[in-house]
Amino acid sequence: MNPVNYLYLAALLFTIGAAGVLIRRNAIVVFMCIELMLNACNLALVAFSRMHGNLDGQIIAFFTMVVAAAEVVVGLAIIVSLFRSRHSASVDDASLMKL
Amino acid sequence: MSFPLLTATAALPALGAIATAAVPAGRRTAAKWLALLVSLGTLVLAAVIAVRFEPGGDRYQLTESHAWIADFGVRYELGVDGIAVALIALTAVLIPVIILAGWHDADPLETDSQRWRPTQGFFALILSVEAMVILSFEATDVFLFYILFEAMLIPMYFLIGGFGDRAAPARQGAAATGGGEENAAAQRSYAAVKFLLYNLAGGLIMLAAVIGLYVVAGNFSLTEIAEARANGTLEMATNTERLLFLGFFFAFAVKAPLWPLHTWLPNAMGESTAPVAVLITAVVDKVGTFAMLRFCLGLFPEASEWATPVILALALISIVYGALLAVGQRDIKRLIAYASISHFGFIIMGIFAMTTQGQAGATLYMVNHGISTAALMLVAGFLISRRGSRLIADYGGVQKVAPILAGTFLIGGLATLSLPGLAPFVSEFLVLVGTFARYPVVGVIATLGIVLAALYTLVLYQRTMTGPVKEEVRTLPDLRLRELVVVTPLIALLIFLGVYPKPLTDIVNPAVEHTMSDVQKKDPQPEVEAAK
Amino acid sequence: MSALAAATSTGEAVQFWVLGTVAVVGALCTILMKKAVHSALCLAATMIILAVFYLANGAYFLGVVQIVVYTGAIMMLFLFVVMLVGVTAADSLKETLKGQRWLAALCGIGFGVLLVAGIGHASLGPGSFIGLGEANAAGNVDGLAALIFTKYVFAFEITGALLITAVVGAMVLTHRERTERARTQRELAEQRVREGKHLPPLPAPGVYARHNAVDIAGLLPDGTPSELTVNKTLRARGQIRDVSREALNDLKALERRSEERLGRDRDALDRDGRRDGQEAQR
Amino acid sequence: MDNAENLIALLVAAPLLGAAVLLVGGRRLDRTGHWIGTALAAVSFVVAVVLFADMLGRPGDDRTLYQHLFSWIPVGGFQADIAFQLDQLSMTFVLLITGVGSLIHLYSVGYMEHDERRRRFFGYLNLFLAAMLLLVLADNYLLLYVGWEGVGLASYLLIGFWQHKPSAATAAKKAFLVNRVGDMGLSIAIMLMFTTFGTFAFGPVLGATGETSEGTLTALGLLLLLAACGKSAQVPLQSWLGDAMEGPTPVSALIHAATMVTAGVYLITRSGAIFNAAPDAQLAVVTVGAVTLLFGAIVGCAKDDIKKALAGSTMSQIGYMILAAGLGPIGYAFAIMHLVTHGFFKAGLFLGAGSVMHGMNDEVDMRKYGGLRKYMPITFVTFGLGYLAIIGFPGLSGFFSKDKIIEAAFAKGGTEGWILGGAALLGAAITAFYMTRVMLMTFFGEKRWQPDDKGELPHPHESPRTMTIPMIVLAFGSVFAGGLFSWHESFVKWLEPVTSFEHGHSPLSAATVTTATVAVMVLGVALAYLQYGRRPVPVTPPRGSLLTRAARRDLLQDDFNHVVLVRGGEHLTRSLVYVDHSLVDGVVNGTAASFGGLSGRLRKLQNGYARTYAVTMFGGTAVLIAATLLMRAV
Repeated sequence: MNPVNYLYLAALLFTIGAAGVLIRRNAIVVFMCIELMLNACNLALVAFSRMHGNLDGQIIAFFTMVVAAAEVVVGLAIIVSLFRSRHSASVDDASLMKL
Repeated sequence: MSFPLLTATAALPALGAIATAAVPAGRRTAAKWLALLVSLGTLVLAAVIAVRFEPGGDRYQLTESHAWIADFGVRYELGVDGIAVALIALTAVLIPVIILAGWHDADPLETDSQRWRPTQGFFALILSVEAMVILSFEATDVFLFYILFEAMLIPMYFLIGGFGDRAAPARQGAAATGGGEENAAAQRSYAAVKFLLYNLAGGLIMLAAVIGLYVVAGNFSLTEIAEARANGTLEMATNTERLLFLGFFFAFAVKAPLWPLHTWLPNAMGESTAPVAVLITAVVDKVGTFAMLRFCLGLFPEASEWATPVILALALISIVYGALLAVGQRDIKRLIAYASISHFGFIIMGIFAMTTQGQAGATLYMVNHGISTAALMLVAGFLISRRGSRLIADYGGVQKVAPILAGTFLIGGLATLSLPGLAPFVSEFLVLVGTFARYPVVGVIATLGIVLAALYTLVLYQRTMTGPVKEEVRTLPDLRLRELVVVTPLIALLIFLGVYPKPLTDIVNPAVEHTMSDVQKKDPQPEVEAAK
Repeated sequence: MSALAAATSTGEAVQFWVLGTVAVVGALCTILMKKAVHSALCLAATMIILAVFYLANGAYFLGVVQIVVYTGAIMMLFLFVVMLVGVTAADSLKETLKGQRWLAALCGIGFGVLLVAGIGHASLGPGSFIGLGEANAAGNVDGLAALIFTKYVFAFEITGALLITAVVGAMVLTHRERTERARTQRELAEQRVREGKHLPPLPAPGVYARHNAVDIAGLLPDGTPSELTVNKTLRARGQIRDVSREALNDLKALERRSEERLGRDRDALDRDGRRDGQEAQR
Repeated sequence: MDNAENLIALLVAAPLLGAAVLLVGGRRLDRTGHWIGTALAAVSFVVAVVLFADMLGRPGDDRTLYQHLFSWIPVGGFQADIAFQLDQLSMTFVLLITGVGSLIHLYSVGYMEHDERRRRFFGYLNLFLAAMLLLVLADNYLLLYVGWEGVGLASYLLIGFWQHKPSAATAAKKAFLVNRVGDMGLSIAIMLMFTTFGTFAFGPVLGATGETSEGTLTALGLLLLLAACGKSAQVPLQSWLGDAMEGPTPVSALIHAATMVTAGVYLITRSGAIFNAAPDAQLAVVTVGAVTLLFGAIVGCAKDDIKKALAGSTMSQIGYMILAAGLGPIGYAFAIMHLVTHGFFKAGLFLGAGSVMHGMNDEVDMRKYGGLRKYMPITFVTFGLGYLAIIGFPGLSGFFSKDKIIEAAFAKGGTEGWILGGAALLGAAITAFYMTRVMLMTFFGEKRWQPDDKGELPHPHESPRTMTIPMIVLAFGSVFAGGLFSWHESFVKWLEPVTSFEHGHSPLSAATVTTATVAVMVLGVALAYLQYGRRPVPVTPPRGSLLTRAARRDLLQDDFNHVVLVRGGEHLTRSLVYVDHSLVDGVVNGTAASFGGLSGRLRKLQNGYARTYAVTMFGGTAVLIAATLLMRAV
């Protein structure tokens, strides 16, 4: 098997995650989709790491995880406080950016 | 290193502006006096420039040069020729007059909140405009000039939009709907935005041309580029030169303003207070015509010659069209604005006639038009502030109740129609002679302008000042001492420069000869001598 | 392990195809499940599979971290939030934005195709894989550590700062500041006495044989519901169920059914019963 | 006197000083202002007499004085100087202007006695004197132009002196505007001189006419004629003069009869060298002169307003002068001679008319006069002498000067000569008719006085001495000037060094012409007597013939102006205002509005839903990737 298939898999997962972000309204699910996209990236990085024979790709994937953790913490906090004030976790309800 | 006189002349009003803005809210009178003193100090410095300037000396004198943005060859380069000296003197004379004329224009209304400090702002803005205008007359670096040319718009925008004519809402129907004040505010902000958009559009096109010039020439120094062009080390492709010329000219034509880019001027002048209107037309707009003479002709002589027929045609249209529209106006200030458009047509015509008389005349015209329009506009402003209306139809018989006001108004009007003996005649005739010498037909058609000028001026005077005294104007007071102090120096200058313009021509002539040699033109020979 | 090289073994191929399929299905379920809890579980499954793939690719440390951090911590955090927001809340999958789904599909497919095309275009043959044999020679964790504490030490320090910031941020976001001192029990009691409005404890909500719920108001002796018996919050949200009429109607219906069954005084009852029935229907 | 030329500037300076003092001085000069003004006018006259005496003391070809004050506008080849030239022609004018001017100052002291703005009036009069003297003393065309416009300004101020009357303000504006049209001609002429000769000083320009093409000279001549038409109220720019009678009567006498309106004659005579070399231009000049002399005369016949009748007469008499000036060297001297005699008798007539109005509560309608000779004897006598002078009664001033012009017109030769001479003769007859009409309606017949606005009947009385003395002096001039000038052709010889002179060769003998002139004069008087002396004059004007009605309206020339120029101009400006607002501004505002509309549409894309933005971002990323791939593929 060609290890490139990992990359194809990563691309597929990433696309699915992106589509999820676009079609789901529940902020939590949207957030999960973002995590999925990050994971897909990580998979690609790991595969690249193997491809190039050095560990820098894994380091970057590692950092991505750290950042993802931080992001999840803050993001979920935001969702919680949003839910408190609006009693809803729908991203469509927060359409205050419109003029 | 001698004393940086040019920098000081611009820096004094700039510092004055900051100081005036910093005066506490309660000390309005102190702010006014501070502004007046600063402007008088600037006048003294301008006089020193005029004295130290040697007409027979180098082309650019009192030069200063410092590195500024070294990576792009931008330098802080100053220097004055005779034309710049004349215009700096004009600016320095007019600003104290404007400040004194606008003494009460920015007093806070009772409805204004205590924290809002309109008075300080008004005078600080005027001083900042003075600083930028003077520096733009001095700048010999294209980039420096461009920055000033654009930066001027900011204070002007606030002066037009923020300090409009409080006497405005006597328009028809405004009183009935009770929306007079809001209506006036809306028109004012329309005027300010229009002013800004027109000039910004011009400025952006100029920016492109400035960058283009840098790409072609490699630096921004007017003197270096002109020299390189003259001795052939800097060749420009014909089309490049023409495009660059158009970029510069467009910006200046908006500022000047030339038909059909003129429509911002009547709005801006109509909606702003009379002193600000004078500031627009007598001071700031002069930067446009000055820049045509210095940059368009100096940097792109061949393109200038290429564009001359079109520009002359536009100038001619401006002259006749502005005058005809002035005749049709019902609003005193708009009438004066259209008259100014007509006069700017003369100035541009003189510049592009490419004769000594035309260009010297155009330079004198800039100075004289500044003084005469200031006189007419400021007296009109005094009149309007008394009655609270800008409509000509609201006046009549003022001569009877306020003879001094009417007399000064008439003198301003006569100057506007270029009566011999007053300064504008000298310049207008020079422009006409200069144009006629090269383009007889253009000269003859432009002469129509003097008939139309008489028409709109006298119609204005007749409708406002003569005839039976209208009930509403019966109690108008005559000019007060402050207002007389404003008008008297202007009238004295009009008469002096009309009878003895030699001091001015002595300064301007060498500069004009330099410009003529830039464009490699010689005056046409008289027929009789040519025959010999 | 160190033999992990460019070429992949058949075992790995089998593993890839089986687990890869599961991962894709999990991902699809994540975005298609109605309930957030299901989505979270599906995602967790996908992540575990990814952890396996990391291991397969020689990223042993990452594989473990993936399980510990992602599936262990992050997904649990998700579940906690889902619980806070409400487990039962099922999303409607009906699209409300016009054209959104079409655009999303178009973009998604286009993007995917482009990515795949890009990867394919990059001409990465099996031979281009160098493999981690050399890099992992001293052990994967040692290799990573050597890099993290030398080349990437600065970035590593910054991630520390990032995490601290995130923690503080989460606290700030979810923490609710008291704007005034909380009143003590005593103060509240004294206030009640002072106002003299309702000294005894509030009555309990209605308690019936079939219902034992806080959202049903207790009935006063005349059969009308008492406002005092239900929680203020529920009242404000309008989530009170009014059962006062319901009970009477039920009683009436019961009576009628028993009458019918017993067949007594049909005519007279017909009138009444029909009238009552109509009322009940209303 | 050695340095007489230094006095020239004083001629101009004295009245200029007066104007400045009176206009700036303010109310504190109200009581003495008129005497200051009169005194300074008199100073000017005295200086003029001194210079005249000095000039007579020198030989004929060395009488020209030059004074160079300072360089005015030096720009390249364009060198304009403030410099004066006093020769015999200027001297004649200077004496006329200062002399008549001083008399009219004196007259105004009485006439304007009750006007609260009298100080200002004298300031304007002094300003006029200064400008007029500048006009005739200038040694170059540009300085002449300054004076030319200066008198226009003074005329504007004085016609509109009673500004509270809308008619006066309108008349003043009209006068200035029509004059400006003429001034356009003069300014273009100066430009043409500059491009042709490189200068516009009299000496070099007039000396170099031989070196330039006739086409240029014809153009110059026509432009100068246009200027002269404006200033001297000649057809087609004559319409302002009648309205100008709105000004106070001394103004009409000084400016609109004796001096300013004759500036056109001065200009043409001064530029004689140009016209001599341009026959086509000369033809235009004589045509204008002949047409105007008839036009003015016909208008004068129909007007009931005494001042407007006299204004028509002025127009007509200046027509004679222009005609004479257009005849070339055979006519210049006679043009100037008629100008001077006309200055005397027409000023006298106007002052007489002013005196009548003064006594008749400012009534100007002659139909409401009648029988005034008993009440105003001095006025009657002086007016009568002026009347006899203007109709050319043998022995009086007008006879000598007009007769010479008619003779010269015939001497033009050929068909032209006959036509011009005939027109001049006809004009003489009509002059006699309308002046007799004025005389009869005013001083003879029964009283037709009407109560004024306040219901009071006028009480005619003789005017105060300050008014009668000038009238008497002018009457002397009207009687004797002509004879004095014709004595041994003294006037012609005096002017000859400047204007050159040659005797015309008339197809008719001098005696024949004189006889004919007297005959038509008698005919005119007789006709007028038949119509106005024998029959009572109705107070309300009869309907009259078509020609009368047209003449009352200035032969419809004003109506033509109104319809074509005023209405047309109004429509033009109104449509231009519309164009400016809708088209020029509309294009800009339209662009702005379309941008506004576009952004309004685009704004709807910003619906606030984060997911929509996400789609956009995602799509954008896809496009970027596509572009990258494409670039790499290429």
